[in-house]
Amino acid sequence: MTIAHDDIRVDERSTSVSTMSMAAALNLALADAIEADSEVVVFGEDVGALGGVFRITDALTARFGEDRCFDTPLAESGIVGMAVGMAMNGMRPVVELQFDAFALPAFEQIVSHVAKLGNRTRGGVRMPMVIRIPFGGGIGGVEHHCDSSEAYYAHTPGLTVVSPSTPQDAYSLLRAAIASPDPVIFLEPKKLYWTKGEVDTTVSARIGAARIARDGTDVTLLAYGASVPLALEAAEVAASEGRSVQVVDIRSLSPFDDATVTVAVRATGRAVVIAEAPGYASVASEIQARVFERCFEYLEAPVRRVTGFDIPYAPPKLEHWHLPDVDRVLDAIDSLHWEDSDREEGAS
Amino acid sequence: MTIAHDDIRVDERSTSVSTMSMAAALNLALADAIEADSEVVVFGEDVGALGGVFRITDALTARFGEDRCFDTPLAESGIVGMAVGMAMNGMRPVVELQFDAFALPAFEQIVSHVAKLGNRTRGGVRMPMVIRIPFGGGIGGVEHHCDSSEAYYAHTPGLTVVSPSTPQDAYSLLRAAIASPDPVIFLEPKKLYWTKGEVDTTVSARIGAARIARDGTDVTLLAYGASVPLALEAAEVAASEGRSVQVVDIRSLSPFDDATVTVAVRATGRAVVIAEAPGYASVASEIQARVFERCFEYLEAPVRRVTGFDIPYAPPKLEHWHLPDVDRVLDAIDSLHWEDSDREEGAS
Amino acid sequence: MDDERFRSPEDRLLPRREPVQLIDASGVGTTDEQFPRPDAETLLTAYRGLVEGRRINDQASALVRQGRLAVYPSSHGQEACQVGAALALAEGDWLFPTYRDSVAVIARGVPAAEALVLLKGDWHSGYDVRAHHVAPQATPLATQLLHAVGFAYAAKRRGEDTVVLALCGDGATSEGDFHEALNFAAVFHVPVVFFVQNNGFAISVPLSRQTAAPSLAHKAIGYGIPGQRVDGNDIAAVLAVLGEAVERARSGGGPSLVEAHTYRMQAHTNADDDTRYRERAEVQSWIERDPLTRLRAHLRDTGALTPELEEEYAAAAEETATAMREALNEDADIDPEDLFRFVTEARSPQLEEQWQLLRREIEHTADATAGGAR
Amino acid sequence: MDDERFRSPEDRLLPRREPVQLIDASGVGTTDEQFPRPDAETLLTAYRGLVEGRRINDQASALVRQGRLAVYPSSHGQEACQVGAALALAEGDWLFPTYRDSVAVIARGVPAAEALVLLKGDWHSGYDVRAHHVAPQATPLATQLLHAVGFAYAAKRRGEDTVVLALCGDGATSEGDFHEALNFAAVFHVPVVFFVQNNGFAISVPLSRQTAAPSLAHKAIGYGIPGQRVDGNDIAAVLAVLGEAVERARSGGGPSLVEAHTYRMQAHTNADDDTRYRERAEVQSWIERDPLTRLRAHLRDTGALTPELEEEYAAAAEETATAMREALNEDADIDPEDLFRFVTEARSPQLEEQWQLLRREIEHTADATAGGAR
Ligand SMILES: Cc1ncc(C[n+]2csc(CCOP(=O)(O)OP(=O)(O)O)c2C)c(N)n1
Ligand SMILES: Cc1ncc(C[n+]2csc(CCOP(=O)(O)OP(=O)(O)O)c2C)c(N)n1
Ligand SMILES: [Mg+2]
Ligand SMILES: [Mg+2]
Repeated sequence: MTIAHDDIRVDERSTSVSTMSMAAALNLALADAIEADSEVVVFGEDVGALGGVFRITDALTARFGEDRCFDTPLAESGIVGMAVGMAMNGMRPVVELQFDAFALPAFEQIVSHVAKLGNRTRGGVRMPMVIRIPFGGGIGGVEHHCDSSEAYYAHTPGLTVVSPSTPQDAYSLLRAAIASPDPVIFLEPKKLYWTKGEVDTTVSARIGAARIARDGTDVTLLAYGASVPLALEAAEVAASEGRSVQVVDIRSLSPFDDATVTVAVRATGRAVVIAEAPGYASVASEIQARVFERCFEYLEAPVRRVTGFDIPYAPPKLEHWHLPDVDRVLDAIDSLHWEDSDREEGAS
Repeated sequence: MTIAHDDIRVDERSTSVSTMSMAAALNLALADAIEADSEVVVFGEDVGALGGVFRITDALTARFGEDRCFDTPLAESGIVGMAVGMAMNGMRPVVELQFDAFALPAFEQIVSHVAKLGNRTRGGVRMPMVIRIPFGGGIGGVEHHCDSSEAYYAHTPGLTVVSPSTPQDAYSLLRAAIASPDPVIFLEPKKLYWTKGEVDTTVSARIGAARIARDGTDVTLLAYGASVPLALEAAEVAASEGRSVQVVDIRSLSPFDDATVTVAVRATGRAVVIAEAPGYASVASEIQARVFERCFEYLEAPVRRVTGFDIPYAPPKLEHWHLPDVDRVLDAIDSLHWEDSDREEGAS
Repeated sequence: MDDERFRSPEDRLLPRREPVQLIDASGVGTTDEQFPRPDAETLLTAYRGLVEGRRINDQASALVRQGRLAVYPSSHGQEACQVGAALALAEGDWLFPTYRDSVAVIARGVPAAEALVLLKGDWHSGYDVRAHHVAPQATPLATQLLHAVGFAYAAKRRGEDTVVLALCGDGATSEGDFHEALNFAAVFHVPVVFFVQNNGFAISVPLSRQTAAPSLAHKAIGYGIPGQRVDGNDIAAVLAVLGEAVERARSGGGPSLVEAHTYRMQAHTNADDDTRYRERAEVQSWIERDPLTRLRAHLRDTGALTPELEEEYAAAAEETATAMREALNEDADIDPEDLFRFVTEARSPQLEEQWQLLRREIEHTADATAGGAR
Repeated sequence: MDDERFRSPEDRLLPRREPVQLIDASGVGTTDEQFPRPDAETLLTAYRGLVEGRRINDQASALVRQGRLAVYPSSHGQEACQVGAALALAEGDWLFPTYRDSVAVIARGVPAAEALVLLKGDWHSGYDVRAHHVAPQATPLATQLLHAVGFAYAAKRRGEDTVVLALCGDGATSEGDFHEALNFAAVFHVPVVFFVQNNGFAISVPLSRQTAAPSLAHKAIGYGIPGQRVDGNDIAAVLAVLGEAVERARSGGGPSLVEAHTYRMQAHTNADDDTRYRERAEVQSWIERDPLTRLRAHLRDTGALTPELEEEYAAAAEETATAMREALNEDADIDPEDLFRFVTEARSPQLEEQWQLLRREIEHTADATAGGAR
């Protein structure tokens, strides 16, 4: 694999490991990036004095000044378009779009310029920028506050799309994203903002690499963002029922880590893809399709997916019906031709 | 299947059949729809006096007046947002967005409102509107003029997405789209605008139905838009090499005609999906994934896809390398485990 | 430099130097040759609305604390704009509100319990938009302004005399859709009144970060439509200015832009912490300009508002609040199949398949609950 | 009604009633206290640029007919704006042009052959943006205005005195991005000059369908920045007005908006048929206002332009045209691997896989061509 951003400054402080929420890890990553590179600036709606509606930019303005973290007028195309110009002129903008439905006004700028300017200029101009978007549901938010729009970005050539599922990855992937010469859509699973975990600031992440989140031999669950803890929970329940379930945290939605995923699924012969977004023409369907194609001879059963339904995101009182849950994942696992493998039945 | 719009006025004129280009068929469909329903209005950029940059709205203003076909200020979000309000107030707007990259400024309106208003109001307000978008390449257009953005729309719950590949379907599907109570993204393969064929204006189309474009028994090609004639051409060449190739014109990208496609692929046991758009997280990956899942026990080989590369659309001088072509489709067919079927090899 | 060189008939489009005010902060009426003060009866109706609006705001905020509403963006302090917007319209007219405008929606006749369905979390909108002539409350900022334009276009095309009043905040004026809406409205000369409640903040971002223009009303000039500033805490002025704008629209005079100067007295929503970005003293200073106390003083001074009437209004407001509480304390029975019912008019095979999956799960869960574990 | 009530210091933001003009259509110089006419030397340089610009436009149109360019949006008739934009900038300044602005790009120093790579179809942009301080020509309308703002922000932050001049057309002013760009520029007080070439049409749509405002320059008021109208066919006025705006920006005075009144003499592009939407008489009427003849008359009248100089300029323009022809008549050898080289800095495994697929196909085709059929 040729994508590597291992060049992140390694922090030598002895206190490099501590326990914190994903929100705090993201905040720390921003602060450390601002300190490390004078061209890194953070901006967007309410990221200044307020510290962002999720407090991811908490205290950055107070600590580093308006010059490093500031509020903009309320216009997402403006925010992203301005970032494009700044990146053209040597800066490394990190912008926050408040909720992922509110990234949509910036869609033209993202698709027509952020994703394409590097290619358009034959690399003459690169777009080292990060667009941070809190995504996903499960927080009881009203309409437009819980969408999962990763498919729009992952489908767009030129964009790198990543999503962390742990505080450690939140820190390390965000540092890697900011250090990347290419534009990164950084999707933050808002449901996990307050989940705590250890963060070692000296650990660097490589964009483009999936992570084996749990070992297992019978079936592989492929998930990202908020679906990773769900997959781990399902794996735990399945284990109690005697099944050994492997969990892969995709992390990098684009580029995709075919190597890791293919090896994993070939070993177990069964796979379920899990994601909150509507399944149709989605990242989940992509993963399903490529696993099918690359592991065809190794599959004991069709690859399944457990995704959000193909409906507008559910209102708070109904979202538990809409989102993938442990039972739905277990049902999908159960459907994977366990006793009488269909391949034996159907072949010859 | 429950989707049916068979209620289109059937034209009793004896001259209902004639030969015309797809562009003319679309123009005729618009004119007939304007005549049939006083609430149908056509608007967009340059659709009036000019008749559209592709002449699809040719002479509509002259014939029906400014009240039925008119130019707007140059703002795509404005065009779609205005159409939303008109639809709320009982009209049936048919808007043209000039090229599909120029539909992107309207993306928020399309995703947050066009697709969702019916659901938001529990059906109290419906969105009977059509958004016409010339899409796809192969015309030597410069950047931003040849994209295939269907994945963005097909992934969005609430949107109906269709694309014709013949003048007949152009006419019938556009009439059905305008008659639909739901919002339809109508993707016109610009490469086929000038391709001629017979059009019978009394033929009505049902949205949601695929079409068997060619019978065959060895392998099924699944295609839509400009990829359909390509698939037919490849089938012809393959036939000369002794392979019987079936071609399915998907037509309705969302909702998808699982019934027709599943029956077709189960019968041949082999399938290749063809589309111009970048393949990653695309409609092609969706089709590939669902065919895999639904036809798993019937497949003699992995389902393949032949799509555009995951790159920004190529400049004119290089687009022939980028677009799916007959050879690439034939290579994909060749790769489908013909001699020593893997199922026989790999099983037991 | 000769100032006259910069003047032309078109310059009449300029808004006034100061917001229109007809009753000052202490309740004293002022005179204005262009905008006569509404009569006592109208002002009493307005006052009644303000009392109810304030009660609704405070009741809703309480319901959030009690966990009965998911979130509430209060218009406490902006009630003159809310009630003014509703009262300025005739029955056949339409209102296009935002998430902040529940009081306007209710003042327009939508039952509070229905207006609050969105914020309660039962569904994305809870009232019959056609029955009340009120569009669903919009969340994506400024997007609804374009819907208002299209709606008005359709009405005008049919020869109806419907006027559409579209609401948005100061922050929303920065969005591209604001620009496109005002421009389309002007070019197509449709009967829309754009009413901006400039409450000083977009969540935490102050107006100074939103615009460098002398006022938001000045934006009208760029579209060739009239713009006006009004004291948004003076409902007399709001009614007069909106009234004129609505009349102009109704009589074929086209769209206009009205900017109300008001203040968001509470945090953006209950989820917000406004101590992070504004001084208490600033908030305090606006108490003096409260829309209720001002009108109350005026109506008591002029003798129109009797203690009996005050009691009556308070009782009516209390009734509304009680009805709200009762309605919101009930848990609505929401059918999960609704998730699939309204996505499109006809249900696709895919959605039917997905519903069947969910239905089986629900049945299974019910069985499991009845019979034991998974 | 008291007009003074509508006046305030902020009203100084109003543009003039008439576009600034320093040389009239017949070549006669007029005086203006605010904008002195550039000196003869500057005007000679400008004239030289106009002659070259016209030649480039006409040569490019011919190359389209000969199939050497895929498409050409000509700025024939708008050369005063094109050349004026380039001349108004200092070397360190930046230009953000559109598809229409090839002449401005070339006038800024980009070799014609490189400027035309986009329209030839070899790649999406053909020049070194950093070397020439010219952003890639933008196709999606108004989007580049925001890039200009961000670019200027970065320059200002570093304490550089760079000014950014961003071009767009009349049609583009209707886009949301136009609004957001001007507003961001004003709020962040960045050194950007927005230069709108109002050529009367957006493809087929006339200005009257684009705005109901008295002028496009009036839009500046809504952002609190200066707006000015200028006769876009009078390069003396263009240079004076842009010069002032650039100077203001450079000295920390913030952004401004300049609207040039000009006319698109040819169809939108060669692919367009303008007989469908405008009268020949209208087009004819603008010939009298041609930017070249006017300046030529003026410079000959004042004696600055000698027959020798005229010949020299014509020869220089001819040289440029010849170079263009030669460069464009050559077929560039384009490496298909370029499709994968620049998508991201490091090539993803997926793109590498896809390139290998294409590479094998190309080799196979080469073999087949060498050895026989498939
Ligand atoms: C397009 C979009 N971007 C961001 C948001 C998130 N958001 C909700 S309210 C708000 C502030 C709006 O301020 P303003 O327009 O002044 O209205 P107010 O809330 O003050 O009434 C923001 C940023 C949104 N709803 N829509
Ligand atoms: C966002 C977007 N929408 C539509 C188009 C298609 N288009 C290209 S040029 C043009 C007209 C532009 O008019 P104007 O801004 O006046 O510039 P001019 O061509 O007259 O120089 C249109 C509609 C586009 N390039 N970008
Ligand atoms: Mg506000
Ligand atoms: Mg123009």
